[in-house]
Amino acid sequence: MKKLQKVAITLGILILVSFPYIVPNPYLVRVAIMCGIYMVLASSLNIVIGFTGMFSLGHGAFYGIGAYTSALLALNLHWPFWVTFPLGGVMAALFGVLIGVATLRLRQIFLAFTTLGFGEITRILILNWDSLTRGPMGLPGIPIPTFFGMRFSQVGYYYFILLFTGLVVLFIYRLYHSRIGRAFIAIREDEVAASHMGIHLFGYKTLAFTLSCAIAGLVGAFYAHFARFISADQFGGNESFAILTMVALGGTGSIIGPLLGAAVLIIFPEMFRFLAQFRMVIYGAILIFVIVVKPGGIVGVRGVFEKPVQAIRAKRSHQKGGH
Amino acid sequence: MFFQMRKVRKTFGGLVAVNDVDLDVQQGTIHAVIGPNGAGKTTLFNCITGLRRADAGEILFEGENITDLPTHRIAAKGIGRTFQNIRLFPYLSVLDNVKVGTHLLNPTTLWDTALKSSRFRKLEKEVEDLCMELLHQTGLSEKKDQYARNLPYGEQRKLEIARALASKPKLLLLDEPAAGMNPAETAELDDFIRSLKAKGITILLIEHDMKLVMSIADTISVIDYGVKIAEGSASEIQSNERVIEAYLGKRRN
Amino acid sequence: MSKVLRAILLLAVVLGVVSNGYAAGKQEKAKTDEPVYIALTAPITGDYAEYGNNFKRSVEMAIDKINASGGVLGRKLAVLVGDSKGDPKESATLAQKWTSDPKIVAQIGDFTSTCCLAAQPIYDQAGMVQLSPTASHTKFAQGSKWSFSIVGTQAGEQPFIADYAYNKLGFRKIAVIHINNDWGVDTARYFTDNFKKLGGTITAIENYFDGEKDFTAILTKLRASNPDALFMAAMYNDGASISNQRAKLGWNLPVVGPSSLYSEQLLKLGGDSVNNLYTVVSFFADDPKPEIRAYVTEFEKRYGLKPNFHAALAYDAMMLLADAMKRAGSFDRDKIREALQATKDFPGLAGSITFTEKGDAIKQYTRVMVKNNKFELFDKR
Amino acid sequence: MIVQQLINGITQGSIFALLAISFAVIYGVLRLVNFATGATYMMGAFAGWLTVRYISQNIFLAMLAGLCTGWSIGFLIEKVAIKSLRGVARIASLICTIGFSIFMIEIATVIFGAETKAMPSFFNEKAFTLGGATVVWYQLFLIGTAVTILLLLQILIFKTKAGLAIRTVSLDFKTAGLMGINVDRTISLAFSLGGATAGIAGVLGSVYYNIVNPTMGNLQGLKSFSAAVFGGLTSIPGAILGGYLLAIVENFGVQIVSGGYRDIIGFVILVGFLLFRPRGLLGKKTSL
Repeated sequence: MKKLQKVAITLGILILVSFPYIVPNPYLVRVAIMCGIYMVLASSLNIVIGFTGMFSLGHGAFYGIGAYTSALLALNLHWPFWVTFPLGGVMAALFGVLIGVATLRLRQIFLAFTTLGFGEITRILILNWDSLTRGPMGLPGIPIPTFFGMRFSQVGYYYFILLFTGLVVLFIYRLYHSRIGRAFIAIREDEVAASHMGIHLFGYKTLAFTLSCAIAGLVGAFYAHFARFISADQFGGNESFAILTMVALGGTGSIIGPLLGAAVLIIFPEMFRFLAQFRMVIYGAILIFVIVVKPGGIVGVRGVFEKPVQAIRAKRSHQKGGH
Repeated sequence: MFFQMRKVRKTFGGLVAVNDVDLDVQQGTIHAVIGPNGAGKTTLFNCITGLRRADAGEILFEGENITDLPTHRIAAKGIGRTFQNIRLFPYLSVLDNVKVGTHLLNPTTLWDTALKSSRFRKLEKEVEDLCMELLHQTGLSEKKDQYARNLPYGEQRKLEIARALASKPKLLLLDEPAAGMNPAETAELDDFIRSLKAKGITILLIEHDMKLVMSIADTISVIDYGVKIAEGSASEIQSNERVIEAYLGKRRN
Repeated sequence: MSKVLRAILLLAVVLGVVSNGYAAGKQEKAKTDEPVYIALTAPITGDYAEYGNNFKRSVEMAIDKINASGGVLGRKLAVLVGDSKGDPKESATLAQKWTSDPKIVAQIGDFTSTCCLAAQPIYDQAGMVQLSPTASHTKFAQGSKWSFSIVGTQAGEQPFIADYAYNKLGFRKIAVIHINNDWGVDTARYFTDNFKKLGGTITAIENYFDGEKDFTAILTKLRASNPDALFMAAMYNDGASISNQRAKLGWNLPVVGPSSLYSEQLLKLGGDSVNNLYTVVSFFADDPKPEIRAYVTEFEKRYGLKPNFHAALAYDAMMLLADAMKRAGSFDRDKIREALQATKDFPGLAGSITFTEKGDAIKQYTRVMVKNNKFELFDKR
Repeated sequence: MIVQQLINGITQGSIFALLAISFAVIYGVLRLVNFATGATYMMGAFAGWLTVRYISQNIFLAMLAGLCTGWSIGFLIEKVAIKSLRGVARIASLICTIGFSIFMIEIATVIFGAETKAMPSFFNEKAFTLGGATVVWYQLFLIGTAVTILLLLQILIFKTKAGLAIRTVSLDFKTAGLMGINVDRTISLAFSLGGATAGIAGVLGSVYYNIVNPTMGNLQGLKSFSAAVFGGLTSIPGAILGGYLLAIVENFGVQIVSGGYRDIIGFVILVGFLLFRPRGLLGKKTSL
C-alpha cells in the first residue's frame, strides 16, 4: 500500500512537471496556473477552517493585501519580485496577526462575521485610498518577474506556482503530522480538553490564522505579478466566498480536499463554457447538492462538519464560564 | 506542601458550589474526594485546572500560587486531568489523542516542522515511543489507528487517562474514572492507579465507586453542598457520622 | 519519500529554468472552406450581463450581415463567445484561450476596462488584436499596440460635454455625482477639469460604489450645494435610479451626462424623471441616416428591443474588424493589427473611427436631450 | 437638509429593518446566518414585478406575491438543506445558503434576463414638505407598512403559541424539544417567516427604487446583516432598531464625510460591534 502510494505520488508529480510539454497549450497551462493559485488559497484557508475549526469569511482580503503590497513595491520602488514576493506574505501575516488578536477571542461564528466585515473594509479602503492604490483605476503594468536576468514566460510561471503549491502542500502535510498541527486539530475537536493538554488556545489560534494569511499573501503576490493588473474587485467578498466554497466542497480538514475543491471549481466552469448562462446555475445546484449529501465535502474529515450541534452548544456553555 | 487549597469558594448565581474548601494533598498519595451528586466535586476540579475561576481563596501547587493562571499554564505546571463526561478528541486517532497529550514535553518549533529537521524527527520519534508505551500499558495499542469516538466507553476512559499521563503530570486529577466500568474493569483500574502511585504520581480522585475508593485512597475528603464535612483515612470516614448522615439524608430525598 | 519528492521538485526547477522562454500556440494556416473565427469576450452573466448580451446580439447580427454579403476575402466569419462574468480573471483566462487557438484571428471585448486591462498582457504577449468596444480607461489603449478601443476616451468626450453645458445650456454651477470605478472617476475628472477651464464652478462632487441602490443621501447632500445642473457620470441603469430618486426628493433641475446614458432603458426605468436630461451621442438610434435606420430596424426585429450606444459600438467593432481584414488582405493576426492601426474615417454607426497612434478612437458627438420621455436632437430644437 | 437626510434614512431603514428581521428570526432559532436573504429579497421583488406586469397594477397584490414567494423560498431552503444538516456544524448550512444564493441569482438571470426592469411607482405624489424636506406618499406607505409588519411579527412572537415555540427554541433547542415543542416545525416556520419578510421587503424596495434586477439583493443583504448585528442578532426589536439606525447613520455619514466611505460605515459598525459588544444594542447576553 505504502509503496503503491509512493509510485502514484511520483507518477503524479512527473505528470505535473512535464505538463507544459505534454499539453503545450497556453490556455490549458493558464488554467493549471489558476488551479495552483486557488489550491494554495484553499489549502491555506483550510488551516483555519479545517484544522483549527474557526470560520473565516475574509480570506480574499489577505490575498489582496499580499497582491497589493507586492505590486506597489514593484511599481513604486522597483524592487525585484524576489523581494516583494515574501514581503507580500509578511504584510498579509501582519494584518492576520492584527485581526487575529482582535477577534480570535470571539466565538466561532462571530469570527466569521468579523473577518467578513474586515474583508469588505479592506476592499473599500483600497478603492478609496487613491494616492496609494490608485483606487478604482487598479494597478496595471506590474512587472514580470525575472529569474537570473530572464523574464518569466508562461511556463516559468507554471513551474513557479507548481513548486510553490508543492511546498505549501508539503508544509501543510508536515504541519498536520506535527505537534503544532495536532494542537490545531485538538482545538477544533475540543477546546477545553485541548487547553488541559497545555495548549495555549489563543496562541495557537493566532498562529493558525497568521500562517493561513501569510500563505494567502504570498500567493497574492504571485498573482499580482502573474496577472500584471490588479484591482480591488478581484479580492472582494466574492473571492472569499469562492475560496471557502472550494474548501467546503473538496473536503474540510483533509489535505487533499481543498486541492480537489480548487481543481474542480476552476476546471469545471472552464469545461462547461458551452453551457453559457446555465453554467452558474448548475454551479449553485452542485454546491447545494454536495453539502447536503456529504456535509464534510467530497473527501473531508468527517469531524469538522459532522459534529452534532449539541456538542457545540455544550462547548459554548463551558466557554462562557471560562472567560 | 505539595498541593493546597485555601478557602476556595465558587458560586454560580446564588448557588454556592464550593464553599471555603481547604484541601491538602500529600505528595505520592492517592487522595479521594467523595460526596453525593451535585456536591461540587467537579467544580472543585474545574477550579484547580483553571476552567473555572475561583471567586475567593487560593490554590497552591508546589508552593506556587496557581489560582489565577490560565488552564494551559496550570497544565504546564504538571497537573493533568480526565473528565467526568469523557472529552477526547473524537475525530483524532487513538494514537494522536495521546500525542496531543505530549504537547508540553515537545519543544518542536514551526521552523523544525517546516524543514522536517533532524530535531523534529528525533522529537517525533520520542513522542511516538512514549505514546505507544502508554497505549501498551492501557491495552489500547492495537486500536491506535481508530478514531477515538469509535472506542467502547471503557476504553475511552482508559484512553483519557493515557492522554493525561502523556504529559508526565506530577498531579493527576481523575474525575470518576470508574464510571460505567464493570467490576472486572474496575479491578483493573484499581491496579493501574496503584501502579501510577508507585511511579510517584500523586493522584486526586473523584469517585462514586466506594469499593474502589476505600481500597486505594490514602486520604478521603467528603464534600456535601460545597462544604468539606470530613477528612481522613478510609476507616475514619466509614465511621464518621456526618458522612453517613449526608449520604443517607441524600438518599431519603 | 521526501528524497524522491525533493529530487522531483529540483527537476521541476531545472526544467522551469531551461524552458523559460519557450512559447507555444503559433498560428497555423487554416483551410479555406472553414470559417474565420473571431472571439467575443463579454459578461454574459453577472452584474454586467445586459451589456454583454447586447455585445453578443450586435456582433452576431454583424457577422450574419457580413456573411450574407459573401464574407471576407471569400471566407465566412464565425464568432466564439466567451462569458467573462465581468470578472477580470475570467477575462484573462479567456484571452489565453483565444490566443492559444490558432483558428481565432482577433478578439472583440471585453466590456469593462478592468477586464480589458487584466487580459491585455496576454493579448500583448501572444500578438492578437484586442478590440474593445467600450474600454475607456486611459491606460488601456496606451498599454499595448495590440489594444484598441472605439468608444472614445473621456479626454475626447468631456470637453465637448463641458462646452455643451457651459456655452449651449448656460450652466455655471454644476454638482457632480459619479460611480466610483475607473470609468466614473475618469469621466468626472475630465468633465470637472474642462468645465472649470471654461469658467464654471463645481459645487460638489460625490461618488457611489457599484451596486448601490439608494442615492437619496448623496442627492440631498449635493442639493445643498445649490447647483444649476447635475452632472451624472453613471451608466443608464444607475442614471435612471438617480433621476427617479431625485424626483422623489422634489429636486428638479437639468441633468448633464456622458454618452453612456443614451439608452432606451434610461427612458423606460426613469420615466418622467429623466426629462430635461442633456447628453451627447455618437450613435443616435433615431438618426434618419439609412445605415442607422437599417441597423435599428434589424436589431428590433431580431431581438425585440432598441439598440443602445453599447450595442452600436459592438456592431461597429465587428464591422471595423471585417473591414480591417479586407484591407489587410489576410487573416494574419499581425496584418490585421496593422490594418486596424491604419484605420482612417471608418464610417461606424457610432461615428467615424480614426485611431490615434495609441489605439484610441477619435469620435464626433451630437448633442441630444430627453424631452417627453424621448431622446431628441438638441440642435434641432 | 438634516430633516431630509433623516427621512431618507428612515425610508431606507424600513427596508433594512425588514431584512434584518429576516436574519434575526432565523438566527434566533438556529444560530444560522442565512446568506440567501439578499437573493430572497430579489426573488420577492421579481414576484411583485410579475404581478404588477401581468396580473394587476396593485401594490397589495404585489406584496402578497412577494410574501408568498419569500415564504416558499424560506420553506424550501429549510426543507432541502437545513433540515438534513441539522446535526451538523453550522458552517455546512452556511455554505448551503451561499449555494442557494448563487442558484437563485443565476436562475433569475436565466429566466428574466439580466436587464434591469422598471417597477412602477405607487403613491408617488408629494405628501408634504417638512423643514425643506420633501416627503412622498410612498415613503409614508413604506414606513407604515414596515412598522405594521414589525408589529404583526411582535404580536406573532409574543402573543401566539407559534411565537412562544420560536422563543423557546431560540432560548434552548434541547429543552424546547423536551417540553413538547415541535422543534422541526418551529425551525421551518422561522425560515418561512424570514423568507416572507425578505420577500415583502423585496417588493417594497423595488417599488421605492423603481427597479428590479437579479443582483439587486447582494449589497442590500450584506448591509442588512450588518444592521442585524448592530441591533442584536438574537433580538427582533434589536434588528429593527439596527436597520433604522444603520440607514440613518449611513445617510448622515454621506452628508458629513463622503459617499465613497458610505459602505465602510456599515462594516465598521459590524466589526466594531462584534469586537466590543457582540450581542448588539438589544441582544440578550445569555442567548448568544
